[in-house]
Amino acid sequence: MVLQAIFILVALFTIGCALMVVLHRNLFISALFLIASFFGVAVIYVLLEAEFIAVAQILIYIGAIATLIVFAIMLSRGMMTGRTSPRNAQALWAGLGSVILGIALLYVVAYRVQWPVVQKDVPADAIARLGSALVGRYVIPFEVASVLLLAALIGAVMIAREKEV
Amino acid sequence: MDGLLFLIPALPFLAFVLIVLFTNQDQKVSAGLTIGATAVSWLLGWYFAFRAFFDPHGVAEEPIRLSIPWFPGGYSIFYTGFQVDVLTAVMLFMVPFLCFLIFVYSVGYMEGDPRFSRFFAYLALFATGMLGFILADNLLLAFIFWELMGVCSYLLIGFWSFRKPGETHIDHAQVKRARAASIKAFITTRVGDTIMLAGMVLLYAMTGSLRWSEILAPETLEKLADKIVSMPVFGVAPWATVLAILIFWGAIGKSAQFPLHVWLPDAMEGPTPVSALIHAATMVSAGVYLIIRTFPLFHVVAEGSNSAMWFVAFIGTFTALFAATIGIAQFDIKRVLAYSTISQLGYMFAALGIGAYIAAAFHLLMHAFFKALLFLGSGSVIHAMHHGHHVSHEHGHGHEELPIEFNPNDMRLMGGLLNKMPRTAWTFIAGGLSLSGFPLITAGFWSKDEILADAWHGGHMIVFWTLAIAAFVTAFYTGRQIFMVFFGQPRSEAAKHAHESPNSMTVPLVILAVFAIAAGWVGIPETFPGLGAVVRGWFQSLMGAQLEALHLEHETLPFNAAPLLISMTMAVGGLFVAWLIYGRKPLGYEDPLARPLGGLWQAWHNKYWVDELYQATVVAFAKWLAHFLYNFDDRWVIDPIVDGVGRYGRRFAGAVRRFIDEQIIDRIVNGTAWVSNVLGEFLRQIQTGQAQNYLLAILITVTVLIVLGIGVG
Amino acid sequence: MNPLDPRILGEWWNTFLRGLGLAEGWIVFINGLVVTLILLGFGLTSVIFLIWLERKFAGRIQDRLGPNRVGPYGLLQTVADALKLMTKEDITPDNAERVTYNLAPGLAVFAVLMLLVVIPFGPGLIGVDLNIGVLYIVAMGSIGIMAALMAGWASNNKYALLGGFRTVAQLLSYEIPMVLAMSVPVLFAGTMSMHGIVEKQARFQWFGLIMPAAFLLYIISALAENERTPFDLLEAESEIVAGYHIEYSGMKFAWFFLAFFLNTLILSAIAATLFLGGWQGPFVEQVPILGVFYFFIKTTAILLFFMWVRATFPRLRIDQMMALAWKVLVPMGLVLVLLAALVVKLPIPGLLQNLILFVTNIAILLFVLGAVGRHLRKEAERYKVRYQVSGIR
Amino acid sequence: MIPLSWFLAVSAILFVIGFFGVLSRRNAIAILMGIELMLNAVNINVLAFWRYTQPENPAGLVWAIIVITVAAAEAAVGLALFIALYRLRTTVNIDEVDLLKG
Repeated sequence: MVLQAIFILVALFTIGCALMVVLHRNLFISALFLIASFFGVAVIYVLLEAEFIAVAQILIYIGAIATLIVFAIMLSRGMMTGRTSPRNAQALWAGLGSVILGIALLYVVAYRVQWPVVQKDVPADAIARLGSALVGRYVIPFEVASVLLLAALIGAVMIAREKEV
Repeated sequence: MDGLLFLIPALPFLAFVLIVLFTNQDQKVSAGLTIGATAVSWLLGWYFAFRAFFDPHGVAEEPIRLSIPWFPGGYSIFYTGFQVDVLTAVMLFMVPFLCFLIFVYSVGYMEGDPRFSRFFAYLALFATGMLGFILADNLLLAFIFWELMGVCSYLLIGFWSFRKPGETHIDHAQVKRARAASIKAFITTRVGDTIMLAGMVLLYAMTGSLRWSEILAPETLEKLADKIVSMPVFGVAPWATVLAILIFWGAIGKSAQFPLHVWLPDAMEGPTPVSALIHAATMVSAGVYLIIRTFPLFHVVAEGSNSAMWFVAFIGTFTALFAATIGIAQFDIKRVLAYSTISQLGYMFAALGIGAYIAAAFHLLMHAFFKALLFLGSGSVIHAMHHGHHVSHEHGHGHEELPIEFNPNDMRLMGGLLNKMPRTAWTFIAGGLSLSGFPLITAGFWSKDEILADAWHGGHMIVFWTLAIAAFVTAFYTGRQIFMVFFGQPRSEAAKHAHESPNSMTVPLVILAVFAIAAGWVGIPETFPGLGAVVRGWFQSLMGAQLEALHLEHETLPFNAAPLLISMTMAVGGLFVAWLIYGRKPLGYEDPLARPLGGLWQAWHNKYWVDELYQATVVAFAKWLAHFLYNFDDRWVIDPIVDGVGRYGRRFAGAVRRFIDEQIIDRIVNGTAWVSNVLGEFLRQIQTGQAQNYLLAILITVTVLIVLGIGVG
Repeated sequence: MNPLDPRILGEWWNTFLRGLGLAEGWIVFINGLVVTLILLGFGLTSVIFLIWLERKFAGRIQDRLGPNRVGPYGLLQTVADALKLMTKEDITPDNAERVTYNLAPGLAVFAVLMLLVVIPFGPGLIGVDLNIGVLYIVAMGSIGIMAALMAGWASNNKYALLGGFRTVAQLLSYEIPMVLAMSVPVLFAGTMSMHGIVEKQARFQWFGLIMPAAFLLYIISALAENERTPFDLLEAESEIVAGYHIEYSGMKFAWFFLAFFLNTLILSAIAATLFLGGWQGPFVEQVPILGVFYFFIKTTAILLFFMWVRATFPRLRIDQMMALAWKVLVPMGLVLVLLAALVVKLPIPGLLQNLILFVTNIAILLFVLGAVGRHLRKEAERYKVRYQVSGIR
Repeated sequence: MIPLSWFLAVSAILFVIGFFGVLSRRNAIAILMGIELMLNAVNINVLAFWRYTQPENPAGLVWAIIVITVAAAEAAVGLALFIALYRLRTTVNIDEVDLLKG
């Protein structure tokens, strides 16, 4: 019961923050709500007993991605004066479509599918298993991801670098 | 040793990486890297190939494999890797060997080009693609390497698509042509590849696997043959047929079959070694290889209702004759060969279409040898013409007056080169004889005869006679080419000053000439009188092992003199007629056939106007569509509607002003305008260049699909 | 149970609660609350002492007396300062983004306070023994960056914004060597649990002694993470006035101040835990309560070292700061991690492993110091030439 | 035990919200934020299925980590692009940069 109550609170918090992210006019505030929403998602991960991912979420999403986003917002600061609308012409249609899609998805999730759920505990050595899986069975995806990161690192530096005059 | 399988494609790739990253500055090291890596791949390849040759049944039943888990997909893990069975071994005998020879040849041919290193980097990358493709043990990996070849082809066709300052050997027009040709090649083959990708996705959806050993297993094929799909327009067909035809489209694009053949002749803008390697011997035959590889999928549906085989046979036969006739009326030495390649690939598809698996593989192999030889020979000729042109200019022979513009590829300006460059000439003639199927001694004769015999034996008379006529035409244009280039008198200063090419170019020619003649002897049928007893159909029994492993029946054809004699007559007759027209008397700058044949000649010379047709239809349609959508509201719909309605409304209002309130009319007019405006705006959304609009379309589509899904199921 | 084990207190407390007839869920809840309160109380009060210590210590180094008026030895000086700050006017600039502006100081303190939970003060004395403790520390550390960014942006002041930028650049850059340094003990101990790491350092196998290079790496990056001298150019008065908290005054400024000193304390505690054996020491097995004592001794030693550095060194230039992180510390950290991973996998007895690690660490340290020294000498030479040319000596 | 469908519902809602952000915002950075929300939703889904079907198999965790990695790479490159774009055009509004030629 307590868990369920916590889940509902966290879920509402997360969804509310996410809504503010897409609705708020001020981009900086949007980004702050994004961080809050990331935090909520991290708590959801904890509720799923994936503590490692939760901490990784905080470390990477809040510590790195959100910081980068805020940084980028500050660097393109002229954009936030609010002279123009933050939304484009199709926002209404997009909203309508999103709502319908959301309702359809919720309907499917709630009524249409019987997921094969098993009642099992997360093994105590889940993180150790994750570690050996990353360098064992999933070593190729892991390596590909690291190459991707390297490429992104170099690419980002090259793109954002100011041309030497 | 099996673990080293991956090295065969990996070594050239390593060479590519090293050249691009490090040795780009040093031409010698770059060429050395590529050639060295290919040489090692060649040795490794032959090791595996000969293992298969010595134990064909064992290897066919239990291919040499190297497989690793690639990525987990749902409930299973997608394995990928390389394998060598008999079919791969046959290709593995040919591909790295040809690569090696042609790379050596390129050292001489490309000498002095400022992008020498880059050329070798691309070649190495291409070798990776081709070797990986033939070794791949599943369709997805094969497709990746297939696309890699496509990229290399694009890069190499457009190799001279820009000119560095101070480069003299290419002119502006050539640069433009190279650009257009590379884009054309890329886009045309993409059409086939996209259809093939669809086939691949469907295949995966149907079978849950893409490994050859699993999708070609008899039980899987049975399942595919039994399941029926009904489609709009095309009607009802088994899944196997649908998948086979979809995959065949990939081969049509890659092997330049009608209607996607248009890119290959233009691809001759690339350097000649590229034409030899990619656009004659290996990449274009990859399409044939793919169909040979997936042959059980084509073959599984019962004969009679098998429209996949019928389709393959039709395309192949039609292309064989179609391209051969165009070849008669070309003047560019390489274009003749290009059309000949298309035609010969058509032969192979025709063979596959009538079920002649072994004959197709045999012709594929032989064709690779003699066509590579012909291209390299033509490269040597062009090289010589280039130098001759240069020399004649330098020595003040000055401006000769030619009725046509100078072009080193133009056969009308050649002639009499036999004495100037004997090695090139004799090897070229050997290749030409092989191509035209000169009886008994040449490789081309044996492989072509095999196809014709199969067609005769199987009772496919239309196929047989079309191919026989194509054989005659082939012999004719080959003879025409040989007589125009090497015999008679030189018809330009350049031809007078031509001289033999360096050793690095002629040695590969000689080696290839040996293969172009002698390689065919391995496939002399066992039943052939006299000779057959010596060879005992070695190649046939080799491939037979592969067929048995695929659970397909394979029979030794009884000897039949009729197709043999027809084939011999066609070959010798074609050459003889060519001699009558082109060899007997000195030639001018106009083709002796052009006048008597008139319109037909024009049709051939202009390639049946297929290019123009595409320009007028496909390309124009695409442009028109773009224009249409852009202009839709502004010009054609809204303005007339608004104007018309407005005019009508005003007249109407003038007539009945007293009776009807002006407001209503105004509203109708405005409302109509508004409706058309909204409509126009909406239609304009289709092509706005803004990703968000497209995403909205995706959102709506997905939503509709999900809602429909809820409603239906 | 050993009467000198601090855990006995917990046992007693739990029996007491059960005696009151509470449900198990409530006991967990109350325990959580109590632990939180204890940690909060400890953190906040120790800061008061810490500020006094810092001022006194700096005073002594600089041959002054330091605070000596309020209370005995000036002990109540900090309390007086806190009272002053609380009663000062709380100013919010007109064009500031109010919500963010007010949230930032809270977030700064929050990020630091969260860390107290995983610090093992003694055997069994730990808020929560997370099995991913070290990763948790790193993750929480990254929240502090957001606080600085928010403060810098919301103040609507160009110096504050610049300070915010500098903070992000510095903290992000030094987070990487810090994580690398922290992963060396993690690799060696084979666990990310703080308690587990301490337990692996029994019998003076302190990781700081085995791997001095990693320890030094951690200390340097901790200095930077804490925005302490010589890395305090984020609030360099002479350049950007006071960095991201320029507009803050009164209580909100006090929050930043609090976060700063709390961070110092916690970074020292983490250093003591990861590298100096935490509560390990002689006779801890017999008298577990001694562990708390050892832990505080070690923490205080590191604290004093930090203060010593602050009182002694001038600050770096921003380019020097970045260069140090990316060109020296990150490569060094990578090498150290690789080294530790290799040695751990060597099939040799533990003592030999320690020896190899020690020797190689010293070698790496010497090499790095040598390289940096050579570079600096060259740079100094260049400057000398330049000044001679321009006539300045 | 919290029912699986609750997690899926939260994930679905988060995904739709993120998608709405992607579709409706003009600012490229805001679009990126929408994408991040969508990726988070995906991760919730992945982890929920991991927890409720195969908690002993680390595949779900691996997948989640790779999603996070990709998100980080994407954010870095995306933001670098936007900064370059801002420098070039002084705008990061996506509907003002619909030309292929600069």
